[in-house]
Amino acid sequence: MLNSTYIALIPLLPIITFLIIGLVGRRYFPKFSGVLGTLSLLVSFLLSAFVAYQYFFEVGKVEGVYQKIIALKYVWLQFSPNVAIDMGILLDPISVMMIVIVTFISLMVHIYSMGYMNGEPRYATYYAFLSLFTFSMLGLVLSTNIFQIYIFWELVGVSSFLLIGFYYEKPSAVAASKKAFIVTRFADLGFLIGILVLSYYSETLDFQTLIQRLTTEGNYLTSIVSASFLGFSALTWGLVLVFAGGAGKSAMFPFHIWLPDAMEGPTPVSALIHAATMVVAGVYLVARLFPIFSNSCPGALEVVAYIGIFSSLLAAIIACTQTDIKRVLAYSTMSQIGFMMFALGVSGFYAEEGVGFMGSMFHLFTHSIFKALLFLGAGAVIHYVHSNDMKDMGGLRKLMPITHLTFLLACLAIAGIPPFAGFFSKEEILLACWNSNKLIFGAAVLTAGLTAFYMFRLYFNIFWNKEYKSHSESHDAHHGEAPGTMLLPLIILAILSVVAGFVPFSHLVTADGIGFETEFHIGFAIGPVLLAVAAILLAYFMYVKESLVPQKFADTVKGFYTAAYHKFYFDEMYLFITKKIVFNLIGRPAAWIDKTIFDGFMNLIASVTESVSESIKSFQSGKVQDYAIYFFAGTLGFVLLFIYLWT
Amino acid sequence: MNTDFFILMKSELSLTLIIFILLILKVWDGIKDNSTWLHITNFLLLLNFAVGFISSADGMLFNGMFHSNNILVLEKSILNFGTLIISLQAFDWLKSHKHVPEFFILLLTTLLGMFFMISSGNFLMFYLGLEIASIPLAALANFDLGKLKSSEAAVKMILLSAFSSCIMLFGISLLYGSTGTLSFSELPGLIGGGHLQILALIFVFVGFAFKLSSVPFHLWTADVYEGSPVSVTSYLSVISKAAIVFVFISVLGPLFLNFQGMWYNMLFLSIVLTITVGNLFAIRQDNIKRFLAFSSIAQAGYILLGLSAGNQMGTSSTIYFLLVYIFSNLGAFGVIGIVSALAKKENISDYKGFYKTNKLLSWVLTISLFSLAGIPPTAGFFGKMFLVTAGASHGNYILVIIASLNMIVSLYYYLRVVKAIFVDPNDAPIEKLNASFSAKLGLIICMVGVVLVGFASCIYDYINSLTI
Amino acid sequence: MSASQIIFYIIAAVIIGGGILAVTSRKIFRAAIYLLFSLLGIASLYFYLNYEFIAAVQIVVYVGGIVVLIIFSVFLTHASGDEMQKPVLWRALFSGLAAVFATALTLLYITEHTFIPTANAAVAPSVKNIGLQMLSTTQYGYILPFEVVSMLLLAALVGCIVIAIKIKTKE
Amino acid sequence: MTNLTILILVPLLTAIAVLFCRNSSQIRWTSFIGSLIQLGLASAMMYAYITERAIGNTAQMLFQQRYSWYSALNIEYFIGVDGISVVMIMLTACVVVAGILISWKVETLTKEFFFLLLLLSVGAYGFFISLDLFTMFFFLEIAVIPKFLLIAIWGSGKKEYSAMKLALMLMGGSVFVLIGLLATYFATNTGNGVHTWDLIQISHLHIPVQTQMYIFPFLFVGFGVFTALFPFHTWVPDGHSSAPTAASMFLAGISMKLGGYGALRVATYLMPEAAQQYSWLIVLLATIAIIYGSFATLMQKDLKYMNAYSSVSHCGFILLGIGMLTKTAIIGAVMQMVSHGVMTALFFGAIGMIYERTHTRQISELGGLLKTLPFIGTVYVITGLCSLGLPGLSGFVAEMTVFIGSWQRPDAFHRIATILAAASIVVTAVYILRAAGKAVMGPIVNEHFQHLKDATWNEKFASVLLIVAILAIGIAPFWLYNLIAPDAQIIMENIARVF
Amino acid sequence: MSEIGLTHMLFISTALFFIGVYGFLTRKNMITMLMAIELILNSVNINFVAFNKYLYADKLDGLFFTIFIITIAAAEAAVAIAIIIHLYRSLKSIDVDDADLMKF
Repeated sequence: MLNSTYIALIPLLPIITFLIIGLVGRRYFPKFSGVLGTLSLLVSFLLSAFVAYQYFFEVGKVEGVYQKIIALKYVWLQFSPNVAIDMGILLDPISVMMIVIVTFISLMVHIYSMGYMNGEPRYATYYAFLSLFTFSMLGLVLSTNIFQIYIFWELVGVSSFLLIGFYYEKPSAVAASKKAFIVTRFADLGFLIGILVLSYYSETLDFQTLIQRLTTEGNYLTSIVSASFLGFSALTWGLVLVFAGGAGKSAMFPFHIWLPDAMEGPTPVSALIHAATMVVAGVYLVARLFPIFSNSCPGALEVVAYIGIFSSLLAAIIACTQTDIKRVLAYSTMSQIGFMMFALGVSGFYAEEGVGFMGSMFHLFTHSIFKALLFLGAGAVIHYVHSNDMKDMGGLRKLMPITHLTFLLACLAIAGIPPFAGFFSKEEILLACWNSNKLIFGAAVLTAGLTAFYMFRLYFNIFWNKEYKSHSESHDAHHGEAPGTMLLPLIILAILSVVAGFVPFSHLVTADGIGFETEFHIGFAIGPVLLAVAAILLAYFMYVKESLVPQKFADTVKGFYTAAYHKFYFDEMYLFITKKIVFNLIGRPAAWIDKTIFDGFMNLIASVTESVSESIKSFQSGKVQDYAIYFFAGTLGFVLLFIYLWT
Repeated sequence: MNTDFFILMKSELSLTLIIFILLILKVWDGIKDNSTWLHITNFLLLLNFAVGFISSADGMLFNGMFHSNNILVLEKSILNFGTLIISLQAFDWLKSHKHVPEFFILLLTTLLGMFFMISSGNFLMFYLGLEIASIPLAALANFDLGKLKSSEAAVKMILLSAFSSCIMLFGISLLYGSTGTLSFSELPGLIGGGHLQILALIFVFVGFAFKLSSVPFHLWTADVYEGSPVSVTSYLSVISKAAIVFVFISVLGPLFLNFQGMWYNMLFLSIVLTITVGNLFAIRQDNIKRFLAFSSIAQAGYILLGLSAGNQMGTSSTIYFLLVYIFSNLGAFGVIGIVSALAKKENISDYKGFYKTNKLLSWVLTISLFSLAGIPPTAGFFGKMFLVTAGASHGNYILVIIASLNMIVSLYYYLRVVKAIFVDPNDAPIEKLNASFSAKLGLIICMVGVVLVGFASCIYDYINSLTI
Repeated sequence: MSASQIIFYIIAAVIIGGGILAVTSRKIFRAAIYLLFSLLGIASLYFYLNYEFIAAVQIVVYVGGIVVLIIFSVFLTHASGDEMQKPVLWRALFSGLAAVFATALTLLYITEHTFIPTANAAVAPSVKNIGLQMLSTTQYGYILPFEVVSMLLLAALVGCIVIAIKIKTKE
Repeated sequence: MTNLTILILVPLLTAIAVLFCRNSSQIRWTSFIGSLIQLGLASAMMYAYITERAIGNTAQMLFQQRYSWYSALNIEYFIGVDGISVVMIMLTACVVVAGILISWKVETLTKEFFFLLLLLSVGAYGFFISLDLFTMFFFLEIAVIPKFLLIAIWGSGKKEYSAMKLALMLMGGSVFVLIGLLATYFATNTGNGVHTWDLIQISHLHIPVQTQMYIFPFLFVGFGVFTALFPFHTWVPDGHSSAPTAASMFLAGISMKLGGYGALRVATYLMPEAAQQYSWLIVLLATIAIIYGSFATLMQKDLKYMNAYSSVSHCGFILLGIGMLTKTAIIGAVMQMVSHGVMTALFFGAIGMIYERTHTRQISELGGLLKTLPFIGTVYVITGLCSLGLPGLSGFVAEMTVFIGSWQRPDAFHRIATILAAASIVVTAVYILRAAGKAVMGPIVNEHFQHLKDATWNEKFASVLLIVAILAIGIAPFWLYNLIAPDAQIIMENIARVF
Repeated sequence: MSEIGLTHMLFISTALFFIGVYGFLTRKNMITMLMAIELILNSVNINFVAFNKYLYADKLDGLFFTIFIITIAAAEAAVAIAIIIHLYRSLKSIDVDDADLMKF
């Protein structure tokens, strides 16, 4: 049986590390922090791997079905006998998969950062934040309770905020971190309300109970389905709102605007958070609630699917036009997460119908590996070139051979070239789309082609194209390779990018917990692969040498190109909404009203009192006879008043 | 004549004795030094205050013209006590004055008048007491002989008080005409409530309202307070006012209460006007005596609020409040008196930066003002609370609301003074003042009272046990 | 109309006429004289009511004391021949109207009211009765107010002296 | 520690002791030690309370003491605590210690400053333990004037105006409370027409609904003014921003909670039917305050103003929780009181520390403080995060409890109110991050900032104390929750009687 | 004299009373104001005497009241005149409207 103690250690080790580094490490052993963080994460990773092994191959499966195992559960806040926020650990295929991914990628990033962040004054703080993030992410994926996931959701968000804003002296980094936090916060509002809606009708916050109550016929399901608001059932609302939270974290349209900016953070952070782990939280969330989506509310699932495919395509198009390599990768991430999303959206629940779900999870798995690799590779490049812009690069293949090779492997993986990891997962997704929605399938194939194109555009621009000209004398013109701590993760990840596709995923992670056999249709696979190859070739012709072709191409579709280059003006739209509408039309008037009307009212009372006081001062004229007259008039007034009027 | 006579009239007799002692000493002309005079007087007043603790009894003398009981003795003791404090505080001012014994003869005569007024059994005694309590006061108001303001105050006071007592007298005469008696014990039964009697009643009430400075009969107050010497002002605002209220409680209450509804309405109107107008005027004063005059007008409104309850709680609360009021107002006037006598400054703006030079005096003034504003933990809070509670016991919440809302305004102007003392910058604040021991003693007594009387519920309980 | 009525109306006319002139005459000395007439009229009214003692007091105190005092003070403060300033118009208007109105109102109430005379036998307001009662401590005795008012007179005396001394020392 | 009177006496005696101190060092240390004793006593009291509860003492109020005071008016000195009071007392004790530590450098009129601070805490303790309405009012009013003096004398900016406004508006509030209390008193009848001020007794008496309907608005508005009930909140921005640091901390941390506590303990508990009837209005006003406060905060340029306006918004949650009239929401309201108390005290503390060093509070003039003042910057960020409701810190727990409680009211009106209130957390995030991003992070904008000294030991002590409190609530809210829940249950039962 | 009723007397007193009031309110000279006061007091005296005579002749209450009023009036007048003269010495005017140093 699983031992809860060491399962609990998986998330606890990072938080303990965070506390140690944060409270004492920063001051007393800053240099050692990296090692400490890495070691603790190594242990965490080994434990995860061990748990995964135990779960998948020893204890997880009962009668052919992977069970949801609650390894730990503490009541955190008991609102009523039914409703409670628990803190616990839930093991099921997806959470186990996730802890492995999170700890592994995090470990890689920790190792990598020892080289990348070397010499950084806030080196220890960096590791503290990384640990905090890892803890939050692990807490998120292990949640037993929808509120627990929300709590860690927010913690992940704040870790992301801290890491994006790590270079806090750069205004752009601060702005990006703010943007990331606020946009996701806005989405989280939906999540929160969604939780409230779901929990109100199901009278629970516990995942298992929630899913059980909202998927089986009964009072709970009836009440939530029958309650309607603006024409949609409360269930739809609840799920869509929860999905909104997921969309925020996963940078789905329309909440995607924060992700490209988030690249202001240190590159390893981008690899960890904004490529491999945190951004897939949305996918994870939908997967977590997948039974409800799938069984009780297909409408909400459709929303997921369309949002996913739209975001995916949108991101792919924008990615083709960007020149900042990290931004390209960011859009690529968004696009790939879109894949995962719509894969879920088109998926069924049981057995083979659930191939979309499986494909999504599979893609999540493979994507995290090769996208981390891409980011780390990009990091190595940036580390050397000291620029993010691909225009400053070119011809680096000779200077950084290992980086070059790993990057190439990752590009092939993401482009879906067999036999690299991406090919297999993408294949399952396309299959699922083909089976359920041809429209999405078409868009997905197109996106896949675009993916191959822009990835290789990136690749050629970095490593081929013009010769690299160093801007700085200190650069060793012949040896640009990063230190060993950075290369090691690259190599490990590259190897995994090659082999990860062969994991028999459909036997391990499925929607209903029952494994199934996927068939491999060579005929079905050939189309997308050929498209990808064609896209790569196109990219090769356009970018392998410095040429005017791309410029000409861009000019022919100028309007569209410009729009895409400017990310379809989403930032501007948001800026318009926040600055002009929220700030100018709500905030400013609110502040004005407060100062003028409410405060003014209080001041008015005071000044009215004052002026009344001023206006009646003439009664006190200082003349005795006036006093006597008032006296006498008062007397008469009293007489008349009390004899005739007020008796 | 028997021992009863001495017991029942003990306060009056001791006071008369003191007056004569002072008169004889003056005529003997052996005491040249003002300080000696003051010490002698203070000692005599202390003895006089002690007389209040001699056993007392319920009873009537002179065929009902004079009556006395425990509550009346208590009231007189309160007045004696206040007078003692005023006398202590007057030290710095009187030290250089030419007419110290005369001052006390006049002052004590008015006190005697108040005593007779409080103990009066019929309108004649009441009227006599009232006049004795006001005519010498006008002379006292003129006691800053070199100051024009002082004379003006005296003129305003004597003319208006004569006018008001005339109107009151006319009312009394009509009451006499319609009932045939002047005795307070017989009158209530004979009052039926015809128009003539209402007219008479209003005339009498107006006389009261004048003395109590209730709006619109208050106009003399500010001018007289401002012009009179500080000691006289404090005497006017505290002792004179308290005496009038005591008269009302002990003597006239039953008479007016016969008019039930109308009487309440009259009070209602007076309370609303008095508190509001008093506050409105107080807001914009700069002379601190004038400021306190208006504040005391507003306080009079609260006193009326207590009286309006028309029950035991109202009576007890009013007496209690007056006790507290004596402490707090005399605390304030004590400081003002010291400043006026030593620094010759009487404006609020002069008090700017006062805290820098005179820490203790500032605190005394501040605490007194807080007590007047009804801020805990000072006794003023309890006093005012009980008054408002009593007012509410009648069930008329409109009145309570108006009275309570006015507390905000009153807080404003008290805080204005506090602000001047503590906050406002001033290049030339009042210099460090060296008050006499006796003035300080007076302030200490006031402070002890202000701080402790609120917590000592036994005082209220004692008052409550005496009232009916 | 009987003789006593005629006498009464004459007295009334003197009182009220004297009063009106006393408060309206622009010459202060004349005003004092009109006041004197009015006060004498009141004294005669007391005589008319057979209250000789009070009438005598009225003449002694008012005519012999107060009016003389007033006239002296007029001399002290005023050139007797000067005309006084006209009253302020709005005050005069208001006071006049208010006084007339109030008089009417009061008279209305007086006539409205039914006075019930006592059925007991009358006591003669003779000097002897008055004297006895004034110094008696028993029923209807007025010794207490008599003594008390002496304190007032004493105080008034002291007060006047204090204020007067000032005048002396100043000059 | 079951003699609650000590809670009043300790600060009082400390205050008196301060008067006899000779130099400012003595004054500081006396106050500090006094406040530590307070904290110790409060903790001991909480421990004793929990122990008593654990051994099954189910009395509504523990450690009761009852002495007749003004017997003629049925006024008693009647004190006792339940879970809600206990947590409020703990809050007060923490804030007092922190406030005194933060004021370590007050050099002008040191004696008076600490005296007034301590006097303020006397009022707060007394208010929280009083079970007699009169005594309660007495302590409520005690707390008003020290605030005026603290702001007017030691404040900054347009301090005189602010101090006066604060004093008058709070006085207005207490006047309303006074009227309400009087009416309550006279509405009670314990037999033979005898009235009572005894809160517990009144809760068992049935005041006629019609009467309640008149009384409740007075009580609620009165207490509401203290806790920034819209539209009576306008003293908050000016008052807080002009006050010296410790006074801001006390004001926001303790004084505003008096109102919330009163609105719950007196208005709602004693007038259940009226609370029921007026619930919609309270919810409406609270929601407006939350939304409107947060938007107004968005526009502020001064750190203190920002925090003051955000207090309006955050205190809205207290009133929202009370107005929702569900057990969870009420618990949430109390938790919000504690949470906001600690958090905002720390916030003002941090701002004070920043101001003391940079001499500006304008967000636009600040920048990069994290570089030179890492400790203070971090504190600011932590409180900011608490303010915007980060899990693991107290704000989150409290707000979520309010939301969950509010969501239990199923009709559209309450739903919309809850959603709007919840929407404010986004706006909160915006303004907090804007301020933090500009002032604490970003490049150093002023050369002079390079040479600033980071927090001294006293400031660190204060900050750590409050941060520990924030974390203790944020990470382990159940202890707080369990303390409050039974008493919220009692309040709810009184309300449920009506349904 | 029996034909002359109480009302006649009261008419005189009331008229005199308000004449006095009028005088007090309009006369600008302090001494004449004092004279008006005397008129008012006398009207009250008439009242007392008349009531005593016509209604309550069994006692002498009204009469005694009158005596005391006269006494007090004398004292009052004396003090008032002393004060007025004192004021005159420094103000050099006896116009009551000139004594308005303190106002508002």
